[in-house]
Amino acid sequence: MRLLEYQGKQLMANRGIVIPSGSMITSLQDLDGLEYPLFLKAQVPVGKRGKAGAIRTVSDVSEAVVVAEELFRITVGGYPVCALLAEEPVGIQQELYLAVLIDKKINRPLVMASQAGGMDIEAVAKKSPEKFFKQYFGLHTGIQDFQLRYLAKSLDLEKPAPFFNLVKQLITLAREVDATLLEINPLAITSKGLVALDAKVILDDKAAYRQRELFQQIMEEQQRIDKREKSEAAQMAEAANIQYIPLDGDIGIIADGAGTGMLTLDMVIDAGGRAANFCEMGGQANAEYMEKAMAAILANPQVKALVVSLIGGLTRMDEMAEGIVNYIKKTTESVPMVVRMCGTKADVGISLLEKAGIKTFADLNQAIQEIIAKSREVSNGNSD
Amino acid sequence: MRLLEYQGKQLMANRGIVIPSGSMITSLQDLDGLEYPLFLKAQVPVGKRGKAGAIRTVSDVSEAVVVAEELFRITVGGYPVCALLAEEPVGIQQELYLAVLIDKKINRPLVMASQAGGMDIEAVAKKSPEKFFKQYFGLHTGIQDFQLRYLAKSLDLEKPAPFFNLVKQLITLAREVDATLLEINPLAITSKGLVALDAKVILDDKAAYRQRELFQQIMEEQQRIDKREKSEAAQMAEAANIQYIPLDGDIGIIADGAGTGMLTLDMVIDAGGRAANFCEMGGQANAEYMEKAMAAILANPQVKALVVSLIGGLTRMDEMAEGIVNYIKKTTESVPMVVRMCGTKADVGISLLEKAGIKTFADLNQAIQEIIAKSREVSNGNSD
Amino acid sequence: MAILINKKTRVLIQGITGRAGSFQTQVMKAYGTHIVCGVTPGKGGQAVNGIPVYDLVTEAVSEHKVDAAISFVPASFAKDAALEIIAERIPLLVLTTEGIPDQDVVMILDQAKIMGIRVLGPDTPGMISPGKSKLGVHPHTLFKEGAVGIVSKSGSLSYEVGRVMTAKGIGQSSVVGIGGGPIWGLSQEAVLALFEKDPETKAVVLLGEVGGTLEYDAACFIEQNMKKPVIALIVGRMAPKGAQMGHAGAIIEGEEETAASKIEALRKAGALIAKNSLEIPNLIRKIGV
Amino acid sequence: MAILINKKTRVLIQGITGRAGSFQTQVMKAYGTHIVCGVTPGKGGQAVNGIPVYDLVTEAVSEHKVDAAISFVPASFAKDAALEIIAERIPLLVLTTEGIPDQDVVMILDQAKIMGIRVLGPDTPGMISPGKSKLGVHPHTLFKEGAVGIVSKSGSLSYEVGRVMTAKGIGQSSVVGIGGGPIWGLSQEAVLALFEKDPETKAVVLLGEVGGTLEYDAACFIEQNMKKPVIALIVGRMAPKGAQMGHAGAIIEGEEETAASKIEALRKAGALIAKNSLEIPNLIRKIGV
Repeated sequence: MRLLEYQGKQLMANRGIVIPSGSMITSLQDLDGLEYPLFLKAQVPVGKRGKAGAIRTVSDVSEAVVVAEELFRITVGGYPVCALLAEEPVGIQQELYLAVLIDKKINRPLVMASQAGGMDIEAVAKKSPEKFFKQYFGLHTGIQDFQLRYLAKSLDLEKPAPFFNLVKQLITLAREVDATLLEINPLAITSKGLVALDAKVILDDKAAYRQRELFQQIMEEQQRIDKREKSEAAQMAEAANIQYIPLDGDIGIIADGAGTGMLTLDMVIDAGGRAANFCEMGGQANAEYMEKAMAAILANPQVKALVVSLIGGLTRMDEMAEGIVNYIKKTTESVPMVVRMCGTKADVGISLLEKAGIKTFADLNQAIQEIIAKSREVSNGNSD
Repeated sequence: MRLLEYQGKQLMANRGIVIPSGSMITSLQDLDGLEYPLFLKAQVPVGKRGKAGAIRTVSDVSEAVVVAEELFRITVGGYPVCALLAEEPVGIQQELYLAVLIDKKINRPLVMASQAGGMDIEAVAKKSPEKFFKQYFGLHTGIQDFQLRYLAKSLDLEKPAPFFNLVKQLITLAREVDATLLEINPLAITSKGLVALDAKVILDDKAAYRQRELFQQIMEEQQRIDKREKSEAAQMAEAANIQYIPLDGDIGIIADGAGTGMLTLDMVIDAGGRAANFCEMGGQANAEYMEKAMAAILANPQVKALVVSLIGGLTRMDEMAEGIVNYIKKTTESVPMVVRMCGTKADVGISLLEKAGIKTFADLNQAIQEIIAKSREVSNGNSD
Repeated sequence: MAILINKKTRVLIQGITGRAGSFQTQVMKAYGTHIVCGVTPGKGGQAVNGIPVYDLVTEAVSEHKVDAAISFVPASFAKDAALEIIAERIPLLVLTTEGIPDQDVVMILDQAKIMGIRVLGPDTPGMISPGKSKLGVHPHTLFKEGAVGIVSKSGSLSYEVGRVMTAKGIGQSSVVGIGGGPIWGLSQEAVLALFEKDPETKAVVLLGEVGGTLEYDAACFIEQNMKKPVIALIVGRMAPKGAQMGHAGAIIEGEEETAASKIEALRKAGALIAKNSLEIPNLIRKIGV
Repeated sequence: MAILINKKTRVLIQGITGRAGSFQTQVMKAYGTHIVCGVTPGKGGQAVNGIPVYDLVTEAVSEHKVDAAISFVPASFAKDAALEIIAERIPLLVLTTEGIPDQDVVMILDQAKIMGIRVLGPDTPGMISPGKSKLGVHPHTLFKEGAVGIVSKSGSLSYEVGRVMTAKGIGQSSVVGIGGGPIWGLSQEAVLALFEKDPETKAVVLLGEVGGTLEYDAACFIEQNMKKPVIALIVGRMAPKGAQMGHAGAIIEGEEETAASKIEALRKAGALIAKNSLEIPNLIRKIGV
């Protein structure tokens, strides 16, 4: 889960990291009574806001109103801007980059720091990787002083002590909140010390079970601000905790594994079909989960045909068939549908489906060919 | 540094470990207004107080006065009893043993637990080591749940959760205060949970530099209570942070290394001499330190002769000689003295000493023979 | 001999009394896997399918010789369970659990490395050596004994590929799932190395997907070390950027994480590229295995 | 060849600009030790006795090949300094520092074990191979080249024994101090094993003391593995119980920690027992080395 800038900053400020003083603007009234000049920064969970014109300086309240009105009208990376962070300017001597993350290639956490703060950091990292100084550390042991000394020397810091402290704070924070990324870019050196001018924080979704309060608070805040229109299908999938990615075609896809799900998507499109979504249930899905996936995918009015791509290892085909049959029993509307089914308890599942009049295939390609043909029939039928 | 029972308990209680409610008794007046019955426990830094009659039950204030008067008169393990801990009795269902320490054989911290709580634990450990259950852990990683499950099962605990919590608290405490031993024996299972009925805590003297406040507080408390008579020599050695162990003979010993110090002691006694002390300065001693060691050892009126056993690696003989000469210049009284000197910068040191009229040897045995002869001369002289 | 396991491998099942654990125990046992014991805290003394259950791994290994363990323990207890296996130095751990937090996976793999333990997973179907042994959840009816090794990030994709191969009469030596990521124990590369050394394996199918950069290490390894032919299928060619395609690691965050870019690297490294599962049997036939 | 070090061993000095570090650097260099660089944070760019000084170990090893390091860093910074050496995988670290807290020593040795680094110490004089090289603070004039190895807990005791041997014309192959304890890196046992394998060593002198139980492992090793004769001297026979005799580890806390008990165990293991340093040359002569 990616946090909004102000949420990430709040998390850091709670642990003693210095951030600029600021306030949230959700309506134009909030702009009164502030001290100007200040920055207005759109709170959307996407990068490169500066380039997108979503971070602006205003010198007085009248300018602020004009700019805020403008920002509230735009969309950044698909997100309508519904909240701004108004922040005091800070006297910057130098801008650094600092991040704590996990290097997935070697399964180790690391600190990354650079003097190239404030820049388009991905571009710098690609073009000049030597400008990034890295120190790996143990999750338990934390970072050692000699590593901090290395970073301070690499960054040519005049006052290393506050930097040492900040790095340790970030490492502790990452550990405590299960963050997979804590990035401060830029990190400003000011006359008053180090100040986090921006904060990119990603929390590990898999840790939600042990970070319940934090996750809930952050999600509630985001939902309050997020004014994106969500389809009924997306809402149902979200409620049922089902992986759902809407696409713009007419063939619905449900799979019981990520790999075959992607294969099914590739093959549908290769065969000339247009996929309406990607949906994958994970290895431990049961009948109820399957039924909810059916309901969510078919709530999308674009879906004219459905391919269910199942190949059971941990997932049991008898349970999947039960879920499909349960859904069909409860619903009156229907679209053409094929099920590819094989693997664990497939014999039981297939006979359940056949009893319910649902055609099954063992071969994925055949299932896809069939559903594309059916979707064309429906389209042709509609256009008749 | 070994803590007194009440100090160890306080340290544990500060971290949420339950101890019986109690109060300190340093005079008979303190016994008024308490709820009886209760235990009176002599606060001395030695084990087996129960066997020594230094832990007593009293049923009312008049009995308490009698018992306390008696305790204040006795000495336990060389320590006059100057303070008692008055503690409420606790309803004990079972007594366990629990300790966190470092296994020096394999350089790893461990938790040790047993159902044989409350007993003479060294005797049990020797006779029935299988009654002790051990789990090693990493200082950083701490103990894992499966290890706690192992201990709880081994101890046949009905309610493992409070035990898990207690072990984790002890491990954290050991780490935070640089304890080399945290022992609770007995640890009582009561209707209200686990209660530490005793506490043996040893802090790592080598960590004093980073536990300054804690060490200072504990030492001040102990000094206030400790009414042992200390010799001037012991006080001077303590003030100068010099290793000093008083013995009952008449030949003073100063060495610049633990190994040759012990060798010197062994050889003095083997040769029929009687050592007045053991004193070792460590590898990084300088002239000032040497001078203070001389002053401390010679403050002991028993000392009739002095052997200084020096063989320099890190210690520089020029500096040692300087210290000896400085001491001699400042003092008027003197006893016969020999110096064995060789090793780093010994040539400079020997010439300094010879200029000051002090006899030096390269051979330790010769030095010892000489000083024993001199000590006998003095004794004979005295007895003349 | 198959890689990593064989008929004699003595197996401990962690989480043996749970829903997935007990069912898969039954299936593996029926397939011939030599399961000697199981562990579920609090269930010691019970039996599952005739397999004795212990409270603690240390108790289990004091009664049984164990060569490998497979864990069906839920995510919230998975770290502790894995560390328990590692502490007893059981040389191979298959971690089927999905959804273990990254920090916990890092700690598990760190400790495993220190103790010299191989970890397959997490979020892996495990492995099957058709006709020999199975340490995982693969639907074994889709596989048959043969000379082609399969290594896959995705479980379901390896079943699908096994199925089309078996349907065309092409058997498998071993089928290994490394897990859904984003952090892995045994890498594709490590499994490729095992196949390269395995005398029963004549060719290897590498199944990858969008997201992460693991396949580049595999490509590098293929180019430098593999003499046996490799057929590669990378799924997610049609995945939109920035969307997470099921697996935690299957999300395109940069150009190099796309399927197209990985396919190109593997092609350059000498692998034959399959567009989908159907093409794989044909490619295998073409190279004469 | 001497054990652990030889003339070609390239040495890094940690804490080279300090009082002890700079003096001992000069002494070791004069003795012929191949010192290539030194490290003191904040003193990078300076030189001590012509040896270049760096701020960080990583900088030093990027400029110089280093085979061994010796640390003169004060106790409060010793852990960080040691971990810095270990992180750079310098294969041998001599830790002369006295007074490092036990927890820090445990962490250092734990990490060293993980990384496969040998640590001698802490609180060790290091080692000398007379006439060849010196990685320590031994007063080298007391030693001479020869065929008897010495392993000692105490630095000063090993100097004394070297002195009496040299005075009698008996030289030493290598003299190794394992440190004052109570926690050690290389054990007596490990050093005995190195001497047993060393072709230049014909006999070994083991110098122990009261406190701890380390000598029992040594006795066990001597009995089971040593073919070369061992002469043992355990000091502290006259030490009172419960008193700490200088070294943190030199405190008799139980019957088995007394000198008498250790002497008995070593005698049973086949070691010749010396009552004091003077007897050692005679015992060596007696066994004909």
